Amino acid sequence: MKLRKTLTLPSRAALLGSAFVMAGLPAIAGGDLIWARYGDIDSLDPHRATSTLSMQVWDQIYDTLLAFDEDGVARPNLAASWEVSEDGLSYTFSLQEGVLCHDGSAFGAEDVKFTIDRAFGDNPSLTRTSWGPITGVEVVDDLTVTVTLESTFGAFLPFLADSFSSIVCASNAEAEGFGTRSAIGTGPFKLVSWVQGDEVVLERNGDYRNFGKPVENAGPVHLDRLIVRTIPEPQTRLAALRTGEAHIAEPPFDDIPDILAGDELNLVVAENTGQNVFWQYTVSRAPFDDIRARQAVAHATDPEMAIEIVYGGTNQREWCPIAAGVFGNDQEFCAQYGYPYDPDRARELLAEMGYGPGNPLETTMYVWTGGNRHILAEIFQAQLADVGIRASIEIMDIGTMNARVREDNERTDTTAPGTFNMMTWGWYDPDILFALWHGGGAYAGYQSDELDAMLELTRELTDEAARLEAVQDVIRYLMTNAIHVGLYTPGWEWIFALRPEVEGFKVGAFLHPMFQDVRLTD
Amino acid sequence: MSAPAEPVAAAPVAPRRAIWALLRSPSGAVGLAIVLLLVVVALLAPVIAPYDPYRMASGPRLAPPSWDHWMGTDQLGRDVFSRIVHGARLTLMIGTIAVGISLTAGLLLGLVAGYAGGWPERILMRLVDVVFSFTEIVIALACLAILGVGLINAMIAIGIASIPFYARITHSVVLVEKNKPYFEAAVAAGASHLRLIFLHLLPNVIPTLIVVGTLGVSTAVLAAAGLSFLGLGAQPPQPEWGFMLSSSRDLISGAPWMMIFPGLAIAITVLGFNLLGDGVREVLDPRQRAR
Amino acid sequence: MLRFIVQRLFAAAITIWIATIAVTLLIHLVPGDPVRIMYAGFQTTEAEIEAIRARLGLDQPVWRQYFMYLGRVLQGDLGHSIVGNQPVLDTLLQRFPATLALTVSALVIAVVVGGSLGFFAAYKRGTAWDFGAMTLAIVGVSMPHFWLGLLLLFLFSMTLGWLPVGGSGWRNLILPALTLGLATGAVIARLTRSAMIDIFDQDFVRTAHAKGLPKTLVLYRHALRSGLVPVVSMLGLQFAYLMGGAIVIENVFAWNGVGRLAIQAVFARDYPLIQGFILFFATVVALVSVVIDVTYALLDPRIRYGT
Amino acid sequence: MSAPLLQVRDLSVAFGPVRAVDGLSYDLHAGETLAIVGESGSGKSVSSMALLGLLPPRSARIEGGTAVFDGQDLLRLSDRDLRRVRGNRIAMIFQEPMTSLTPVLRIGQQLTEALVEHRGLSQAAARDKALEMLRLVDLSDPPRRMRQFPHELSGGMRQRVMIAMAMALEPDILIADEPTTALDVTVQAEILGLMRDMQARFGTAILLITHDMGVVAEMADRVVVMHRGRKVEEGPVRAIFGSPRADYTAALLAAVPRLGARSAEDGPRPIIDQPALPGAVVLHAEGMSKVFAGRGGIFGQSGGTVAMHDVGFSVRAGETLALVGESGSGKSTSGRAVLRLLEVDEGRIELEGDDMRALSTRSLRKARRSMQMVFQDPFAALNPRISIGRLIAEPMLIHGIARGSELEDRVAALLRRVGLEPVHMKRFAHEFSGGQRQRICIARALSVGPKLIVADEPTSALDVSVQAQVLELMLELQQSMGLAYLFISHDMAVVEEMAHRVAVMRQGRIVEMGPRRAVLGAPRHPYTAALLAAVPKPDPTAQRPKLPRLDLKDLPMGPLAQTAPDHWVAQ
Repeated sequence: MKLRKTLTLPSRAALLGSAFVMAGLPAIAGGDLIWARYGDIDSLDPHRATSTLSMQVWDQIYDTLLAFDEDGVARPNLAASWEVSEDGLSYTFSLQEGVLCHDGSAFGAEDVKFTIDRAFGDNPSLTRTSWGPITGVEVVDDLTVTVTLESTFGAFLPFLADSFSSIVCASNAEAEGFGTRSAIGTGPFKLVSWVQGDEVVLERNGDYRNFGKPVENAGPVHLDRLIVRTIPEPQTRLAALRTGEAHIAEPPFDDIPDILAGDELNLVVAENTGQNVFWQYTVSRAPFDDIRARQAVAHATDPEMAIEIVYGGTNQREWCPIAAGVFGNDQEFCAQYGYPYDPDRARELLAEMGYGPGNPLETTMYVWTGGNRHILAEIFQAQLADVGIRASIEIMDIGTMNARVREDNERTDTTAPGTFNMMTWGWYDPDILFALWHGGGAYAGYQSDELDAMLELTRELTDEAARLEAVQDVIRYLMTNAIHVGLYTPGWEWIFALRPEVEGFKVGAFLHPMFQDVRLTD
Repeated sequence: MSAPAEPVAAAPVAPRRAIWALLRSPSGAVGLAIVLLLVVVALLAPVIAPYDPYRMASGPRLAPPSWDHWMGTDQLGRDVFSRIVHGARLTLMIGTIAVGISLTAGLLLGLVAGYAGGWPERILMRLVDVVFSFTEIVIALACLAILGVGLINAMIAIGIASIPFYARITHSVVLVEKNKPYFEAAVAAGASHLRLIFLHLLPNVIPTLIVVGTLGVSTAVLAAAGLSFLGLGAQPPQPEWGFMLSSSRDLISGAPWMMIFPGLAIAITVLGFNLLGDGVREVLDPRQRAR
Repeated sequence: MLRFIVQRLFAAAITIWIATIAVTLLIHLVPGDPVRIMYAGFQTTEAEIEAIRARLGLDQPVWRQYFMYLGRVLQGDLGHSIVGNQPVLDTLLQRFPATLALTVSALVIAVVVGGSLGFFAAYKRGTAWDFGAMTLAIVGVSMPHFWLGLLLLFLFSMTLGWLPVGGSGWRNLILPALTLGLATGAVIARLTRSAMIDIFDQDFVRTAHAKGLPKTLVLYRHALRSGLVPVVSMLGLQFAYLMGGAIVIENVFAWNGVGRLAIQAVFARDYPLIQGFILFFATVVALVSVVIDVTYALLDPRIRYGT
Repeated sequence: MSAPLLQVRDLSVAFGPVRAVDGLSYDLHAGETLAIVGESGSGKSVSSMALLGLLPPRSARIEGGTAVFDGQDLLRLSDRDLRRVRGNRIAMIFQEPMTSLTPVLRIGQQLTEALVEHRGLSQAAARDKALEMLRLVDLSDPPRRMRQFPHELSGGMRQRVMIAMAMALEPDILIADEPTTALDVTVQAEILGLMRDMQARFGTAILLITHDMGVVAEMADRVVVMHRGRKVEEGPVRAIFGSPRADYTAALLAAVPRLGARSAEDGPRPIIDQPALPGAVVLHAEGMSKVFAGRGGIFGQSGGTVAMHDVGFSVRAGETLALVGESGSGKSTSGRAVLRLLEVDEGRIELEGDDMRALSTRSLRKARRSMQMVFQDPFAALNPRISIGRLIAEPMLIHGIARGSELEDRVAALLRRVGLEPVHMKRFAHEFSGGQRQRICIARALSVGPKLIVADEPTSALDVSVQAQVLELMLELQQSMGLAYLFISHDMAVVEEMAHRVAVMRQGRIVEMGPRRAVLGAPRHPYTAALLAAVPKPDPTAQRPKLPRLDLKDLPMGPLAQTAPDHWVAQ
């Protein structure tokens, strides 16, 4: 479509950026770049939050053992190389030499051990399960560390490329106020200050070296400082962008057409974000304990139309339970089990269940606040009404939503109709499905031994082909049973508007913004 | 919030005379007109509204005010005018429910405390004062933190939140009335507690509460709009004015009409009740009229 | 006088004390299991939830929980927030200066604008001036201040581009302070007017006139001085309302004070933060009203030299 | 006689459509005291306010006339010029000393500012002058007074300050608007005396506005009598009192109770042929004490004021016991205590033999049938939102005396009994005049056929002419129904007219109690004597005896002792 063409896609942006560098066009090194976002980070501690907002800042402060390349494949990074034991139960990483933590201490095996031990400590990481069945970390020498697993774990290496596995330098143990006032890593930027709700100020890490990130610049960043500022109001962000109070910001969706219509701002729209927005239901009680009700909702709603209205073609329909760019995602494969917009089919299903114009199906739709999702919800609400599903909307914070969905599934003491929700997850690997559905999963939702077995398989298999098959089995199961119905991707914070003087900004796979190549021209 | 701490209305005013007096006072007349208009609009909403307030694509999306859409359309092409017209119902509901709750509870509290006197009064009113000093909005927030968001919850929250206000006013009036000889005369006549409270105190408290209640509606409407604006009140697709305002924020520059009209609606409604309240006070309180 | 101050402080203490009870009850009024609502999220196991429950002492009987809470509060520990698990008091203190700056500057605007408008109207009582001023005031009272905020934003930032659209720093303070100040100013104008009219009707003003003093002298020395007493006495309450209004206004202008924090907390059902906020708010309001009561006592000899 | 200092001609003032003053004319000569008398609403105050342009702006309008003072018409003067006259050449003092001084300014400043303004004195000079004036109005320790705030002074002291303030500039005219109405009789005497001294010292002409014939007789050289905004009569004081020409004046004077008029009689004037004579004891009270807690609240009690200390008395059927005393003497407290409208700390109260304090709330309510109360302010005493028919019926309903049509008839009868029309039943209190309201209150009290009526200053809110009628009604009722009255009043003359026996109270104690004739005729207690001496006589010929200087410190305030049959005096 027209829109796509005019977009500066990440890869091309990179080329563009580098082209300038090579041509040596006037580009002053240094300067402060202000990045305006709708919300603040929750914590500087990669074990204490799961929000994209937080992760994107961790990326700048910390580094990871592995790193995703442009296609989202995990490559060596802080870990120059590694060996896997025959049984696939122990990984031995040899680390890069001469890397320094922000406090000047040398980065090494101790830091890796510190990080992993911490993740499994008495106040464990929120994403502990995703680390895998780790049983021990062993420092072989300064630059060699061995991690042993209880069982083989296919998603182990990808995880080590994700922000959740950010390496936290051991020196943080002494540092006071880790996570709020201090954060020592090996990333391209050092923490200067964090004023909660207002801004995070980062400064150039002169000792930084890049090994695996898909950027041109292997050394320290060109910028002097990176200021990540919170500006909740889209209009305010846009105005800030236009007046130069900010260099990069997520624009209001309704203004995207204008921006594309050749005004000075540039757009970067991330792809392969791993973000998945999907229908999910309270399967523990009526009406959604009946697959027909779940299918009816899926058939009654038209994501294509909705996202076109709300996001103007900056994202696309996603058929799969795991988003584009993630291992195992295959639109053709998923589509055959999917639920295309078909209100008549929906009405049939409802009729079979005994619902009709006379007695509509009453339920409630939970939606995560922000990102114009409430408009999306209103569209779906209207479409559902057409087929005789009366859904009231409750908009809430994502944390609350997670809790409420789980609560609804666990509650047995009520006769109130079950709810359904427009759930949102961004992940780098199909392992998310294990977190979401194994033994009921994060939401104590749908549970069956058959599914559990399939999910366990996706974890244990390490051979790509075999794993792909297992993953597709899970996908088929989830979709035919209408447990996890994909809607669209990406879903949030994937559009970046740039001032013209910003060059070399790129967003890697799974929504990792990278500033290594960024320069401010005048 | 300004309200008469001292009781209004020295002498009773016959209903018919009251209406006339009200219509003669400029604020009263205008206020009454606005409030009546609001009521009419609310009652006849389906008749007045040219479109279904919920139907999408009643027109093009984000169309500026035009002959077809007097107040333009929103992101989903819904007719803003129709939504505002239907919003009047919600607004009226908010006003009555919230004030209903706080007025009844506050009245009883104030009456009992004021009449009982002694330590029950002291403790009760001290408590009320304390809660009062938290201010409505914070109490409302606390309530919503418990009840969860939603328009009905917001109404309840606001109702609860302003109980102390009404309790204090009732109490202050009761104190004044209680020390008037007529009350003592009734005691001397051997009147029972109930008789004293409901025949002698209550009628003399009512006028003040009519005034405060009218003004209270405006406060309630404002508060509810505020909560909805913050996203704690009305939920989509309810055409609640405060909520419409909040969803207009992203479009201030692109579609200002989405911000201007709901705001106007709230302002005019609140103004109406404020004026009416002032008017009623003038009518009921000769001292005020002298000014 | 000293006795007066002691009394007010005592009253403030009671207020705060009751607030502590209120916030402890708050968490128990929540339907469902607060711990689950707050902590049961991604990948939390039953064991962890029970651990949290124990850590928060939520497995104890209510009265013990209260005293545990009170004990912690007295040591200045308001617990840790759920989102990002940070010390609540630190967070509040970090955000408070912004709110204070906003409310104080708004109060100044409100008193200057509202006070003079009200005084002027009272002085011109019954004239077109009075009518005009009061019309202005009642319109001001009736405007939703968040709407006023949006209008100002639209005018000064979007259209004229004179002022920044949000963030920190004094230039960003102008609009929110103006919004809040004008809204409150309208209320103060009405209060001041009626207070001053009461004063003008007093015998002693007549006496002053009968002495043949120049109008201005009567106005400022006799009337205004006495009028200040009731006006100042209202400020305590007005400040509380300003603090309340700030909650909304901060969200309109993305002004980074405790108000925005509070709303985020309510959305995230971050109960420790909500509890902390209410307690903090009550404390600030209580203390401020003590200060204001004392000032107005200083203005009023009947209290200053009262027995 | 020299040319008049102030010449008022055809002065007319209107409030909206109402003419408050209608074509008033009079002269005021140097050094004389001209009294303008009239009942409420006669326009006496308005007329004088008009002179100095102190009428409430906008609401009042001067419709015509002139007021020539020293060659210029005050009514036509510009604000600036009028200001030069105000306070400077013509000073004014008001009725309410409590509210007439600015509460937030020190006495000193309020005294000096006019001096600085008009005389252009230096602060120091003004201060000296102020001190001198305070000495003249003999306030103790002037320097301290200068530093004090109004609320630290008593009413009498404040009025002295007002006078000092007014006289400081040695004005030609002093307008005194009801200068002593708000004060106790003894203080009033002092203030009147002070005004005379001042006049003598500075030769000031005084324009005295008052409703009190006693004050007029004592102070005035000439009198202007006003009624409904018009001057009905003018003349030298003796002429007015001696041979009033206008009927209104005559009626007014006739209505004024004169202390000593009945000094020869034992009881009140008989209204009916066979008045009921005092019978059995209805009320007996002894050792009543009450301490009012100071401002309390959560913060516990603090201090406290003694309202009653060991007060005891008894009243017989058909008898009136008068409790007299100045404000704060505890007379009202005693009255309300008797009715158990407030709980006494200790003491015994018996109504027809049974102990009132022992009664439960329920049986107390029943007992209230036999004791009723009549209040000082009849308007406030009637619930504004209940028709007077229902108000009068209420006690009977409560005590189940009558219902339905019978109730209706009784109410009608009661109304007639007190001289009102049954058709008034449907009306509300605000539709009646002060006198009528008091009649309604009395009817209400009578409705349950009480034995005892406590009347707390029943007429002090009424004009003298009305007062006379109400008093007569009360006498008539007592004599025909054998009611026992506990009559609370500050007005000695009224007491003399009503009472059989008198109890004089001071600071919560009874200092003297005995037969009215004995107590008023030959007081045994110095305080009683002082009270009586202080009462102004409505008779210009009478020479006021020199006020006995009371030494308040060693007044005998001890327990009562019988000094003559049934005559008790504090030791």
